[in-house]
This record gives sequence, structure tokens and C-alpha cells, in this order.
Amino acid sequence: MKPAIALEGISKSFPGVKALSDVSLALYPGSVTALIGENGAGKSTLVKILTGIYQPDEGTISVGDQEAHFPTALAAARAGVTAIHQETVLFDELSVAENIFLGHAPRNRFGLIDWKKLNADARALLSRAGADLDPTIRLRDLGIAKKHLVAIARALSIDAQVVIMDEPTAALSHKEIHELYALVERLKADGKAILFISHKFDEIFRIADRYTVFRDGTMVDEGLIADVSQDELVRLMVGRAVGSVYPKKDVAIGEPVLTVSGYRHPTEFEDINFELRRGEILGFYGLVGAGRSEFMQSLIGVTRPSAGAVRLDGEVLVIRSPSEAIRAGIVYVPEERGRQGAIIGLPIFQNVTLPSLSRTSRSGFLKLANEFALAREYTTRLDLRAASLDQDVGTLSGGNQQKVVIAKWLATKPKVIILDEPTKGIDIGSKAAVHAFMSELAAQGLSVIMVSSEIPEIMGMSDRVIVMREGRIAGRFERAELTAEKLVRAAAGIQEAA
Amino acid sequence: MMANILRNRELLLVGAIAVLLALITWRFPPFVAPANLGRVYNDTSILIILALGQMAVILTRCIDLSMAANLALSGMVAAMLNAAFPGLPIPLIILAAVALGTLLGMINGALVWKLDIPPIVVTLGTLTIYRGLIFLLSGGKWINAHQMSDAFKALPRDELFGFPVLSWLSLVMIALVFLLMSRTALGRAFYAVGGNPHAAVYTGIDVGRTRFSAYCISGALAGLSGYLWVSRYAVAYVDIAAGFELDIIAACVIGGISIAGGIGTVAGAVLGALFLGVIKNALPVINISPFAQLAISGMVIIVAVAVNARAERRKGRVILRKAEAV
Amino acid sequence: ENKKIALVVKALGIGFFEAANKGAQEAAKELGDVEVIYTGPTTTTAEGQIEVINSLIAQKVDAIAVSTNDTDALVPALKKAMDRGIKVISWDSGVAKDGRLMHLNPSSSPLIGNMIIKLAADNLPEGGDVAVLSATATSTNQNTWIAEMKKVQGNYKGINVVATVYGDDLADKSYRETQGLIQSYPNLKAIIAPTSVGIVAAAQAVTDAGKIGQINVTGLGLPSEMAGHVKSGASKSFAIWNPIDLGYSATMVAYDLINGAEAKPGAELKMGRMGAVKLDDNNEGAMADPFVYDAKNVEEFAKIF
Amino acid sequence: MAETHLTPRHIPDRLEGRSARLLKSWESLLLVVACLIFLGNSLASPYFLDPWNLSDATFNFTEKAMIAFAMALVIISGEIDLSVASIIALASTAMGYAVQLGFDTPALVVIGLSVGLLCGAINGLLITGLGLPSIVVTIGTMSLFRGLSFIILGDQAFTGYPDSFSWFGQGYVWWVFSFEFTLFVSLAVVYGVVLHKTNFGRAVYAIGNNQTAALFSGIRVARIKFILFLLTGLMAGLASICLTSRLGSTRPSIALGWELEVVTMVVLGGVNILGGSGTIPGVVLAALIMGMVTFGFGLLNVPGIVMSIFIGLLLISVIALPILWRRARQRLAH
Ligand SMILES: Nc1ncnc2c1ncn2[C@@H]1O[C@H](COP(=O)(O)OP(=O)(O)OP(=O)(O)O)[C@@H](O)[C@H]1O
Ligand SMILES: Nc1ncnc2c1ncn2[C@@H]1O[C@H](COP(=O)(O)OP(=O)(O)OP(=O)(O)O)[C@@H](O)[C@H]1O
Ligand SMILES: [Mg+2]
Ligand SMILES: [Mg+2]
Repeated sequence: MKPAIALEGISKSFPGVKALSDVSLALYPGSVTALIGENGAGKSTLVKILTGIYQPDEGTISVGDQEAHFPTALAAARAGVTAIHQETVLFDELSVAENIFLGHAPRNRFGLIDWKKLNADARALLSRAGADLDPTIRLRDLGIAKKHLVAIARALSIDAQVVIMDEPTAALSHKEIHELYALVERLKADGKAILFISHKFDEIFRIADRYTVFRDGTMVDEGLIADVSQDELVRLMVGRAVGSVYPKKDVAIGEPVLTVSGYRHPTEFEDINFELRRGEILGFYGLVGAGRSEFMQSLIGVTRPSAGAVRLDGEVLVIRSPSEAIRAGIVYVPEERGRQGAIIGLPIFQNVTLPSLSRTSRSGFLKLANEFALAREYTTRLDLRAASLDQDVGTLSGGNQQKVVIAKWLATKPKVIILDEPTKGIDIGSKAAVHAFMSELAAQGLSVIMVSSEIPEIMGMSDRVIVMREGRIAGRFERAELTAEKLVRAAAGIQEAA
Repeated sequence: MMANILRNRELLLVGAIAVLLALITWRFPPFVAPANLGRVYNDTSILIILALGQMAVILTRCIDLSMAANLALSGMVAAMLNAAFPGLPIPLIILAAVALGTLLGMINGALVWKLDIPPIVVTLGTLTIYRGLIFLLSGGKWINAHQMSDAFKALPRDELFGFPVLSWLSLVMIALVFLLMSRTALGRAFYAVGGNPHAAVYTGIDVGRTRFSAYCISGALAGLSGYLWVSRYAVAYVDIAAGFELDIIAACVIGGISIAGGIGTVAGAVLGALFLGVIKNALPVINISPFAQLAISGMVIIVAVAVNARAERRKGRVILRKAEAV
Repeated sequence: ENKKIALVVKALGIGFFEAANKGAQEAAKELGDVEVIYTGPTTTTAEGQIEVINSLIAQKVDAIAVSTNDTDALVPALKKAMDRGIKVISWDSGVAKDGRLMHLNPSSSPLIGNMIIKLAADNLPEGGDVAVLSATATSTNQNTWIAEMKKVQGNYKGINVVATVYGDDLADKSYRETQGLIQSYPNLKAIIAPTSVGIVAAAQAVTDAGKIGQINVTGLGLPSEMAGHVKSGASKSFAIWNPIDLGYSATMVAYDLINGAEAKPGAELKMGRMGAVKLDDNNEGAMADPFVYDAKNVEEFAKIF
Repeated sequence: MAETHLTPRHIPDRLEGRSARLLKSWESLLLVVACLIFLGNSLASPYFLDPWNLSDATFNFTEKAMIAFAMALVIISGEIDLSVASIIALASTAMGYAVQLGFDTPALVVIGLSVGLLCGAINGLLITGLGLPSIVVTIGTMSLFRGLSFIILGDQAFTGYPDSFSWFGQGYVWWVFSFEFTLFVSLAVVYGVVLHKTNFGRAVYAIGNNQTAALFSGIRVARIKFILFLLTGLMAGLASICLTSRLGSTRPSIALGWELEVVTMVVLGGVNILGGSGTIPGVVLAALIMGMVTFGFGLLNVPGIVMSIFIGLLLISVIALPILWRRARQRLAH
């Protein structure tokens, strides 16, 4: 079969990093190719080269029989390549319809934008992507999952032969994920060539026909999914066997450390009551947008609740700002790494020590040696990959940035740590490392709240689980009684089958 | 789209202007005579044209501090052309001013686009350079009314259907910019680039080129205003419109154009400029000490941003169903 | 060795001062051993003039003749200049007494104050409302003249000064202020603008408002800039002293001081072809009456300055 | 990247030594520019290399530089304060008013500084309290503060400052070193230490790079920004004392247009106008450069506006050159 698009000998360097070296890849019509690799393996870089956002240093792209050059995203779209990118790249202030058609809006005979046709076309595309949305509302009024559907509709709006999806399910909830799978099937049936990037092995085995594995910017293997096992893929990807991804230790659970009672907020959540005990990992499950992050952020003083009380070690605590939370020993590892977590313009060591400056400094004056020591201690434990501790965090891959962010809050030596989607978008090796560390912390007597939308992670790591739905607690489960079905039902508000 | 055009911010401004007019009328009734309102509009025309250009730039998350200097330089060149060749047809002179203005805008745009220098730095630099060029070009000398031809001075004053050409010109510019913003790919690209420059790249929009175009537009409008200013006030010298860049930005801000880019409408820019224009014209006639003018415009700007920020404040996503119903 | 005399003006590029420079150059040529440095800030600020004066001190000029933007602010800098042996005089717009050896008034302030209101009154036999359009609120000479004008206002029956506004010596601001005046005072009969920038802008605004014949613009202006407006009738007459003579005299006086003349009350300082100036108790001296220009003579003088 | 993943890797602290980093820095570029200008000035005018003349020349920049230090911190934190020149005017007006009421020098100093602080507090409250964009707020307060001066003073001037007051703008600490210059040097040291050697300075950088992440990291963003605006207000008050003392009088138009010169100085000093990076030594060098350019051109009687063309070109080219240089190197590398 002739490939729809083929890459030959592609290399791409960034200052200090060779992101891709001599990579070749072919995508075939009517077939789904899964691209897997650790964080920073170069997957998204390849996507960006395919869509004209980056230019390769070396190598050729050919579409059909012809060599192609994609100097801009528009050129790639014209050549029939479309992508759903890892980050949602949309415009909050523009309408849904315009987000879908920006850059290729239908025109009337004077060459002016034809708003009527644009809205009608958008409506059609949205329903194809499985979203019944009013195309004229502004994007910012949508939830994150809906936004992602708009991104999918946008990708569909380009009549492409090649469709690329870079971790498309990371921000979607259960229901939408299944609709996405159906969409992939339909595209496949239409004879499109599909490149599917994911860290979730279950979905790879479910929808992919072929696989390609990247490691450190090179291609290490490719073949048919049918010929390979999950363990084999993991070994190819990481270069070694990964033991357990969920290395949960059995810990003797102690007395209550954190007690939350009657927490409420006028618009976001209400009636939140629970206890967190020493050595416990308390999972918070829910669909994306259930209000977990909002609640956690009010716990550390980013937003103010309208009522409720918090006790830490039995003492009533009033927290008005994150700095007070950190001093009290409650830390929050935020979900949005780019916006709330990493300070990408500062070096690694300064990121790590930022919340702990009072410990590394003397009477307000910086002590660099202490900072480097602290940063080294925690980054090494999380197996960070970097050229130096003085490197800007922005130059690290997503997964490595996440490690810096986690290291930063662990370095404050908290009593309670809240991790919001701690392994979102990070590869299986790093995930195992984060989980192992989490488990070790619990064993040392730290109390952990882990917010996650991934059922395997919740089930693998939690001692207890609280499920939230639309701002309220919708269920509580002990580890022993956990099943995936119970979690999904509670989160979606479906009554127990009688 | 229609809903976007008249979001409540613009209505709010219309209301504010109405209240302002009512207050002025109470102190000085003749102010709201149609003829006088026409005169106020005419007097604000140049500010409106400039605010339209600044709006294009601000939408793309840039800023043009050099507009007033550009105006002065283009105006000076127009005046010098006229003084040196009194026979030169006026349309040609206008064309020259617009072309020069565009060129100066292109320089700003190119520096922002090709060298990635932050817009505020670029235009801070070119602001002094353009002013300096006027000095070098004119030797610091003034071009006075008697050195300008009558046709040169007459154009903005000539009346068409009872309104001066200057007013008509600004109306035409408003219409053109409105079409550009709402119905062309470039106009929408301004919003996209300012709203989320990163995403714009993924959409195939060339962020640099779009910003460059915005600067061309602001430059062209500044060039046009250069001629209008010089011919209307019948004088050209180094310092004309000095400090006017801040008025232009203030008009945009009052009109609800977000300094962070991506948000704003043509109606907002026009109303913002009119609001300032009414205040400027009214203070002298209602006998408020000329010394109080500055403080009053300062207060107005502060109140306007505070009000806009309130209107802008996200409602916050509502997760609780119950709350949503309220 | 040439003597260096610096002629510091309010701002470069203003026609009046360019003309004064002509006079200074004429004096330099006449004297032979004098080099005139014509300089000033590009905007009318005191800080700008101080920077200029500091660099003149560094160049060790022999004399500084300044027309100031601010009576008081320049005093410390000029004192420093005098401490370093530089002869400092002010002309046109004066520096406070401590900051200069003498001040050369283009004409005496009472004469000017009287002249500007007389110009307005002469064309208003029945009296009426008049308004003043001044330069910046901080400029010394305009403020003095207006004060003097107000003193003699009573001598002109029926003339009613209704307002004083400031155009900051900016053409556009002056234009707008004039528009405001026309609006607020429907019975306005004359506008007095004792500033060369303001008078032109006011005449233009009156022309644009279609009020030629109803409102007469008068005050102090340059013939070359006012010729058109006199012709159109927007201005019936205006006055000015000769800036060339002023620049010439300032240079001559500075030269006299360099050569050892002393500036003290009662002293007479030499001014070449202009004769001599006698200093009063404030060490100030005045040149001559302002000269009136109207339709009969303006064309002739427009060719000169 | 080629290393195996089996053992935890050792990550070095830094890749480059101190001298290599210093050599590549913006400050070294500025130092070269400063030396060139110094050399050029010495060659162009025989009057330049005279200690007293150089001392006089420092007055061209010391007052602006005081504000520039605080402004640098504000800009690094991602904000801007365009109202500084108007704060000077208002503080000066308040001092002038106090003189009329018979207050003496110590009281005047207190008044000048307090008005500066008060104005800074107003800016800070509007910006951190109401969350308004600083560029717009300070464009507003810029008109407001100076407008208040105009209302108080109108066409009048305040004079009659006590003799002892003149020391701040005209006095000398030792030999040719004026009080202002000495103050400039001390403030440079203080601000340098605060920005580069303290937790506070680190927090300023963090805020400028990512305000939200800084907040989540336990930095009291609003408080620090408020302090920064207080500081610019205070520095403007200090500059107002020096300038008023130097002029010996107050008019509402005092220090007109200085805000842009101060911002130019800060940006020329290598502070990223978008926030997040910049150093105090850079600002010091920029102040010296601007002072020398003004003075050097002044000695040649070049009109001020030509100097500003030069400063404008310098501003753009000093920022453009490293970018062009980096590009050229990359092109060569390939
Ligand atoms: N703009 C950039 N500047 C510098 N380095 C970059 C840039 N983009 C990517 N890199 C580097 O290139 C390498 C590959 O990054 P890429 O984003 O392609 O990884 P990925 O495989 O998509 O990882 P993930 O699974 O975390 O999304 C990483 O080392 C990353 O740090
Ligand atoms: N409309 C939206 N626009 C932008 N971001 C959104 C939107 N809705 C949600 N998000 C982001 O997606 C994330 C998840 O939403 P939210 O915090 O409200 O609920 P949650 O239950 O905590 O979600 P999760 O299950 O992912 O933790 C948040 O970080 C939020 O900022
Ligand atoms: Mg990726
Ligand atoms: Mg969340």
C-alpha cells in the first residue's frame, strides 16, 4: 500500500536538545498508527513538523509521490494534513464557529466573510464531532471538555487525508472518549490516515492498527499492534521493564490530620465534609469539571469559600492565601502545569526552591549553595532529566516539567500534600516514579490527596476514594470495595442498578 | 455578531456620554444644539481616526506609542511639500502623507515582526526618532498658515451636505475599519493574534505578519491624520500633537479595548474617542478652570478602566446546578 | 581668541527667536571677535534649558543671554554660571533677579500691557467683551503683560475682559481654547493674544468659525505669520517689537559686560546701533515701544521677519 | 540524552562558569557601548574630561536614575508605572505649599517623601486591589496627579525654599561628588542587593515570569506588587526633593515627559519590558550612557532632539543587535 504521507530522515534540534534525529515514518490510508514514547521523546515535535509549525533541520516530507514543504500551518492544511494538538489551541474571545473556521472561513462574492454560511457549516461539523453546541456562543463560556470537542470539529473542518491526534483523550471524560473512538473508526472507514499519540495503553490496543515507538528522539521500533504485547511496548519505550506502575505500599493509617467540614462556595461546590488521616492516600475522582480543583484551591486560599472549617491536627485553621497554607503544612500541586505550576523563565533550581526560600536563605538573603543542594535532593529522587540545574524549566519536556513542579512542593516538607492530576500527560516511566514517591511519602506518615480523572490511577493508588459530581460529594469508597463501575456510576450520577 | 457589536460595554458608554451631555446642558444649554454637537464631532474626528488605528494595533496585543510622532512627521512633510510646490494637487499631497505614514508604520511593524522586539520598546524608540526627524527635516522651523496654499487649508473645512469634509472622512474611515474588522480574514486575524498568539500560529495565521499589517494600518491612519491636523490647524512644527499618543490610548481604553489584546470593537473605539472629545470641548464652555482639565481626564480614565474591568470580570464557571438557575 | 556668547532661547524653531538670532549674528559680525552660540531646548521646558546651560558652563563660554521658560527654576544653574565667571543676562522673558546681571526688556511691560488692550479698544468704539489667550500658564512675560493690562483696564470704558485661557504656545491647543471662547461668550468682540503662536491660532479659529468681522484678533505677533490674517480681516492690527533688534541688543549688552562694564542700577550699557540702555533699580532695562502693524504696513515687514 | 536510564543521572549545577556567563551578558555589551561613548566624547570635545564638568553632567541623569531603579523592579514584576513624573510634580507642589506655610527643610523632606508614598499607594491599590492593568491605571494617575498640581498652582509658582533645602540638589558631599550622585551610587547598591541577593528580589522575578504560579508557590503577589508601587512612589518623591532643590522653585510642568525617559533608561538597561528579567547593573550602565550622550552632544551644542534620535536608535539597536547576532550565529552553525 502506498503511504498517504511519508517522512524521511527528519531531524530537529532546539538549543541544547536534539528533539528528533533521523526519524522516518509512514502513515497509510485507512489505518491508525499509534505513536508512543516517553515524555520528551519528540512526539509533539514531530506533530508540529507535520503541521508546519516547526521546520525540520533535515529530512523530507512527501505527500503522495511529491515532496512537500510546510512553511506554515496553512500550507500543511492545504496539503491535507490536520491535527488535534496536545494543548488546546483555541481563542476564548471568539465564537465557537469562528474557532472552527478561523483562517479558512467561507466568503461571499465580495470576498467578505459569510457569517451565515459559517455558522451553518460549523453546526454541521459540531454534530459530526458529537457535540451539540450553539456555534455562535463565545468559546470562553464552554467547559474544557467541550472546548476539546471544538478543537476536534476544527480538525474536521479541513478536508484532510491525514489526521493527527496528540493525546486527544487527556482532557475528555468517559462519555466523550467513547464518542472519540467512534469518530476515529469513521475516519478510518473514510480512508483517512491517522496518527494517534497516547500514553494510555488500553486505548492504543483498542483502536490502533500499527505502532511506532520513539525514544530520545529516534525511532526504535515499528510494526503491527497485533504482533506486540503491552510489556514489549513498555520495554521498547523506556528501554527497560517497568515494574509496577501502581506501587502502592500498605501503610498503617493513623489519626485524622486534616478535617474539612461544611465547606461551600456560592457557585462552585457545597457540603464538602471529610477527614484525611496520617499515611493515607485519599483519591478524589470525578469527571473533568466536577469542581475538584476549585475545591482544592479554596482549601489553600486561592479562592475564598463562603462557609466551612478546616482543622489541621485538631487545630482550627484559617487559610487566606497559599503562603499561609504552605506555612501550615498544606501544599497543592496544581493541575495546570504551564499556568499555575512551572515558572518556565526561571531555572530549575529557582523553581524548586521558590516556596522554600525561607529555609534556604538567611534573614532574607539568598544562599545559592543551599538552593542547589535542596533542588538536587528532590530532583534526583524524582529522576529528573536535565542538562543542568541552571537550565530554564521552559526548555524541559512536559513530563520533566511536571517532575520539577512536584519536587518544588515536596521540598517544602508538608504534612498534607494535594496532587491535582499529578501524572496528567506524563509517560509511564515517570508515572511509576511519581507513584512510587507518593507511596513512599505516605509510608513516612505524610497524608496525600490525589485528584485524578484516571480510573486505573485512582484504583491503583488510593486508600479511600471520594467521588465528586457537580460540586458535591457523590460517593465515598474504601479501597476494598472499589470497582471501576461504581466510580463511573457515582461520577456520572447514574443510579445503582437495582 | 450583532450581539457582539453592542455588548453592554458600548451601551454603557453611550449612557455615560448621554449623562455627560445632560450635565453639560444643565450648565450651558447651547452645547447640545445640533450644530454644536456637529462641531464637537468634527473636532474629535482626528482622534477617532487615530483611535481606529491604535485599536487595530492593540487588538494584536501590541501598542503604538509613535502614532502622534508619525502624524507630526507626515503632517510636516505634507506641509513642506505644499509650501515648496504650491501647485501640487491636494490629493497627491494626501497620498504622500498616507504613504509616508504607512512607511513609518511598516518600520514599526517590521521591527516587531522580524526582530521580535517588544512593541512598546519599538514604538518608544521610533517615537523619539520620528520626532527628531521632523526637526532634522525642517531645521526646527515652523510652517505657518501663510506658507500653505488655500486649497491645502480648505479641504478639511469644505462642507458636503452641511458637514465638513473632515467629519465625512472620519465616518468613511469608521465604515472601512468596521468592514475590515468584521468581514475580512485580516480583521479576524487581529482578534485571533491578540486573543491567543500561540494558538494563532497553530491556526496558520502568521502572527508577525498580522501585527505588521496592524502597524501599517495605524501608520496609514496616522499619515492621513497628519495632513488633516496640519491643514486644520494651519501650522506644522516639531511638537504638533505632542503627547497625543496618550489621548489615543486613553480613547481606546475608555472604549473598552483590552490592553491585553483580542477584545474590543470599532464602536467602542469611536465612543471612547467621542467621550474624550465631549469632555475636552465641554470643559472650557462650562467654565471649569482650564487647570482642572488634566485632573478630570485622569479621573475619567481611571473610572473607565475600573468600570470596564467590572464588566469584563468573568462570571466564573458555575459548577453547582442550583447556582446556575439563579 | 574669540569671545563666546550663547543666545539661549525658549525653544528652537520659533520664528521670533530665529529672527533674534539674525540680530545676534549681525552684532557678532559687527564686533568681529565674537562667536554666537544659538541654542535652546526643543520643547519649552525649564529642565531642558538647564541642561543646555550646564553644557555651556562646561564649554566655558564668556556670556549667556537667555530668554527663560521659567523665572525661578533657572536661577541656581545661572548662579553657578556666574560663579564660574560667566556674564549672564536675560532678555525677552526674564530670570529672577538673583540669576542674572541684568534683564533686557523688549519694551517696558506697562507699555505692552497698555498697548495690547488699546489695540482691542481702538476697534471697539462702543466697548464689548474681550478675552485673553495667553501662552503657558508659567511664562513670565505674558503673565506680566496681562497683569499690567489689567491695571489699566479701567481707562478703557466699556471694555470688559471676560476670560483668560492658556494655549500653552501650542497651535492646536490655542485653536481649541479659542473655539471654547467663541462658544462660551457669544458676545465676544475681540481676542487678545500676547503670544506669536496664540495669535495665529486664534485668527485661524475665528476664520473657521466664520466670525471674521465680528471678532477681532489682536495682540503680539510676527508680521510674516500674520500677514494673511490681516488681509482676510481676522486681525485688524497687532503689535510687536523688532526681534532682530532685540537679539542684536542682547548680544551687544553681553559683550559690553564681558569687556568689564558693570550692571548696576543707573548704569548705561552699550547696544551698538541701538544706542544704550539704562538700568532701573531692578537692573532691568527696556528697549522701545512696540510697533503696530496693520493692513497698511504688514506686507512690507512680512518680508523681514 | 544518550546516557542510559538505569541509574539516576548526576545533573550539574551549572554548565558555564561565572566568567563565561558574565561575558555573554547584556551588561558587558552595555559596558562596551558606554566605553565607546566615553572615548568618543573625550575625543570630540576638549571640555569633556574635566572632573567638574563631569560632575555637572551627572545631574542629567541622577534624578531619573533613582526612579529607574524602582521602575526596573516594577517592570521586572510585569507591571509599569507611567505616573512617576506626575508624582514628582505633585510632591514638589506639596513641598512648595508647605514652604508658604512656613515649614522648614526636615518637614519638607518628610512631606515630599510622604506624597510620593501616598501616590504610590494609590497606584498600588488600584492595581493590586482592583486588579486593573497598570499601564492604563498609571496613564490615568499620570493625568490626575499632575492635574492636581495644576489645580493647586494654576499659573503660579512656589518659590522661597529655605537655603538649607538647596543642599539636596546643589550640595556636594566631597570634592566633585554631589549629594545627588552619592545618593545615586548608594541607591544602586541597595537596589542591586535587594533585587539580586534577597528573597524579595527572587519573588519579583518569579512574579514577572508567572504571576499565577508565583501565587500558588506561596508568594504574596499582591503585597509585593503593592510594595513595588510604593517604592516607585517613594523614589519619585526623593527625585522630587532633589529636582525641586536644584530648581529652587515649583511649577506644575516640572519634570514633564520624564516617565518615558525613565522607562527608556530601564529598557536600555536590559530589563525585559514584558517582565521577568533584567538587572540593576544594566540600569546603572544605561543611566551613565544616557547621561554621557546628553552631555557629550550638549558640549557640541547639538539640539536635544537630535540626542533623542540617538537614544531612540540606541534603544532599538542595542536590543536588535543581540537578536541579529544570535541569528547570524545560528545560520553559520548550520
Ligand atoms: N520550543 C522548544 N524549545 C526548546 N526545546 C524544545 C521545544 N519544544 C520541544 N523541545 C524539546 O524537545 C524534546 C521533545 O519534546 P516533545 O514535546 O516533542 O516531546 P513529547 O514526546 O511530545 O513529550 P510529551 O509526552 O511530554 O508530550 C524535549 O526534550 C523538549 O524539551
Ligand atoms: N471553560 C473552561 N475554560 C478553560 N479552562 C477550563 C474550563 N473549564 C475547566 N477548565 C480547566 O480545566 C480544569 C478542570 O476544571 P475544574 O477545575 O473546574 O474541575 P475539576 O473537577 O477540578 O476538574 P478535574 O476533574 O480535571 O480536576 C481546571 O483546571 C480548569 O481551569
Ligand atoms: Mg507531547
Ligand atoms: Mg481539575
